[in-house]
Amino acid sequence: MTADNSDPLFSAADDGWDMPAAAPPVALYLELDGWEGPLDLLLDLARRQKVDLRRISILDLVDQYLAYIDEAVELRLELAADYLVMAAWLAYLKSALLLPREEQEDPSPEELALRLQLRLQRLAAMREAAARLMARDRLGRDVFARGAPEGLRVDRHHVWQCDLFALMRAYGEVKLRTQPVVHMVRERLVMTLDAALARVSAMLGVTRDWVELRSFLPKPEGDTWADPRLQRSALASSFVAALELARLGKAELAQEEVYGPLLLRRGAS
Amino acid sequence: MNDAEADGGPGDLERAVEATLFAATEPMSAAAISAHLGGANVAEALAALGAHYAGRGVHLVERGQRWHFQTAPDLAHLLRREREEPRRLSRAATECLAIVAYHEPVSRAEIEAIRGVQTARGTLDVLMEAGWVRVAGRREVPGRPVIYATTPEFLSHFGLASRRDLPGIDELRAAGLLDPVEDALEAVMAGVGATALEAASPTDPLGEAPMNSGHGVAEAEENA
Amino acid sequence: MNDAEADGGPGDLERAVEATLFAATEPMSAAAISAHLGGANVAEALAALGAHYAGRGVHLVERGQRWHFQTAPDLAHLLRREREEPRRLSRAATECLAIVAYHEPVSRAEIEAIRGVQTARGTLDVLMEAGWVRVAGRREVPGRPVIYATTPEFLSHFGLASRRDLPGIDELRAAGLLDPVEDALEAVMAGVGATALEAASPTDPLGEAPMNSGHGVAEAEENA
Repeated sequence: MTADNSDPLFSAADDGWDMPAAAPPVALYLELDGWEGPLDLLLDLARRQKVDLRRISILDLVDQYLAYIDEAVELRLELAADYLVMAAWLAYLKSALLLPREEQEDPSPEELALRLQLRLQRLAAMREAAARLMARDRLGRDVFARGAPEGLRVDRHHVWQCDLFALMRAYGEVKLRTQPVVHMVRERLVMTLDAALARVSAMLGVTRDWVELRSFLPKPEGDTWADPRLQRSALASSFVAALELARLGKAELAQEEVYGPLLLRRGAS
Repeated sequence: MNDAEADGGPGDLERAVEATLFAATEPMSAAAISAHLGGANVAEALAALGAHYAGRGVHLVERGQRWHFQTAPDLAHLLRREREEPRRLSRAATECLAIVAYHEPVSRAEIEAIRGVQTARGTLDVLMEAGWVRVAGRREVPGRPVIYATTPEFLSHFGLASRRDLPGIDELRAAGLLDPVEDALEAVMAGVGATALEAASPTDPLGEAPMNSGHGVAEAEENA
Repeated sequence: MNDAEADGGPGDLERAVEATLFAATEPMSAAAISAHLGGANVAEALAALGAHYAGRGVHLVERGQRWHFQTAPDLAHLLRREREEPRRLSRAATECLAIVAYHEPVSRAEIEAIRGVQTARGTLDVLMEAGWVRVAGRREVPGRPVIYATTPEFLSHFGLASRRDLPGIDELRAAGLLDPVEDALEAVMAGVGATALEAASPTDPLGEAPMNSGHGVAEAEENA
């Protein structure tokens, strides 16, 4: 741990950063396909500093990344957009870190740098975990299951269940389903038009006052007239009869309002 | 390794032979095992393994000079178990069974005619698997169709001494099993409604119909 | 049976469990073994078998509560097949698998947030095809993203009794490295107050933990 500096995160790299000397840049910089995106490249650069990711200098890391991108551009390598976006963002971060603290905006550059550092730690942790996982004794590579297991078989065998009542009910259902069905049209009680004509004209003969059409209908007291269907039939037939009588001039029809009672009286002639 | 052997535990070579045979996809000759393990002499290891596994659930066996592990013969039944699963007879199968019981012997075509629905072959198979229906020969008519009848197991399962114990049509009707849905509806209507209905149907022709089919069944029963 | 047990030989139930697991084509849970053996309590037999096989060339292991026999790890050099590793995973796939295993259940977006790069659809497909990763429903947040988790086969393949055995998972959790960046950031900021500079100082709680992960990283690098 370096206690010499109040600012271990962003201090200049005085804690073992030997990357430029240790790794000849050309070999590193010629290849771009080796990294899976800017974060991957940043992690690799950070590791070259050979320090705990907790104490890495983000400022140095930014410098390295920008230098890398510059060199790649000089070599006219095609750079993916996300590398350039990261370069722009890091350049902004660097300038913000170098500005006097009073002028910092929200979120502070320190927070942005910390966020980057935390992301690098998490990626590094997962990369390490993956390596340790892959190095385990793996089934089919290091340890083996039985080569020729006999296999287990379970033969399922149904025990069918049914009782006498179910049997009887089933037979009853068959019988019901298949017995011949007789359709019968029942005789309906109706008042024919002729009957209505006779009845209405007979009743008109007596008076010349306006009478509501309904009062021409047979009264429901009679036993056969209790059927509402017969009453509807009588009303319809009586209405048609009234129209017919009006057409012939034997009756006059009046209705004072829409859906109001239909009034009828003997014709003047 | 020597310590382990002194303790009665397996030696390295024995363990290696054990693992090799366990992982092998087919039986291996001693020579093949030896080749796999860099030329070691495996005869002793095989003998030790054979002795070790003799009392266990898996045995090391030699067949035609090739070695492999195999389930102990007295446990072979574990490899193939039978399990009984209770299952309700489907509606179609129950109908089919009832028709066979009342009309036997019947052909498949006759069953379909009575049911008024096509009967899947599987339905009769299920009844035969259950042990309740058997093939009772062929009918001597064109096409010689197979005819079916019930079995003694059918009678014992349903608690019947003989087919004569099957409830007759009158008993079915008394149990309400022959009440058509339409009749029930009509009865409700009539209860609510008025004279018109009564006038319309002084004698309900539908009321007669079950009588006829009732006779039919009675005849079938007598014929049988 | 009693004689055999008195001799230290296996009892009937132990032999039956042994035979069943030898014959099974897939790892079996204790419940499945019990069901196959007519409902016997197999816990003791499994423990006895585990102890018996501990020193042998074949081991009895439990992976994700399912049991199977496999060859002893120290014999790997003898048994390793000559051919290539059956599934050679890309780096992207291994990282993805680690993220799913250590963070499960996890959405694709969360995987991408950690890796800092888009994850090709094929990467997860490869892991699912291998039988190591499965879809584990959807997260009930806007967009209802699909979430992924590992399978029992994953545990079997990598020799893990459960997810708790994932290498280093306790240290990673203690170091907060399995928490999202936002949470860690909040913890750091809240822990120290005004300036983020102090937050990163070695005296804060997060500052201590990473020592471990730092070592871990160094080790991984050496392993690679």
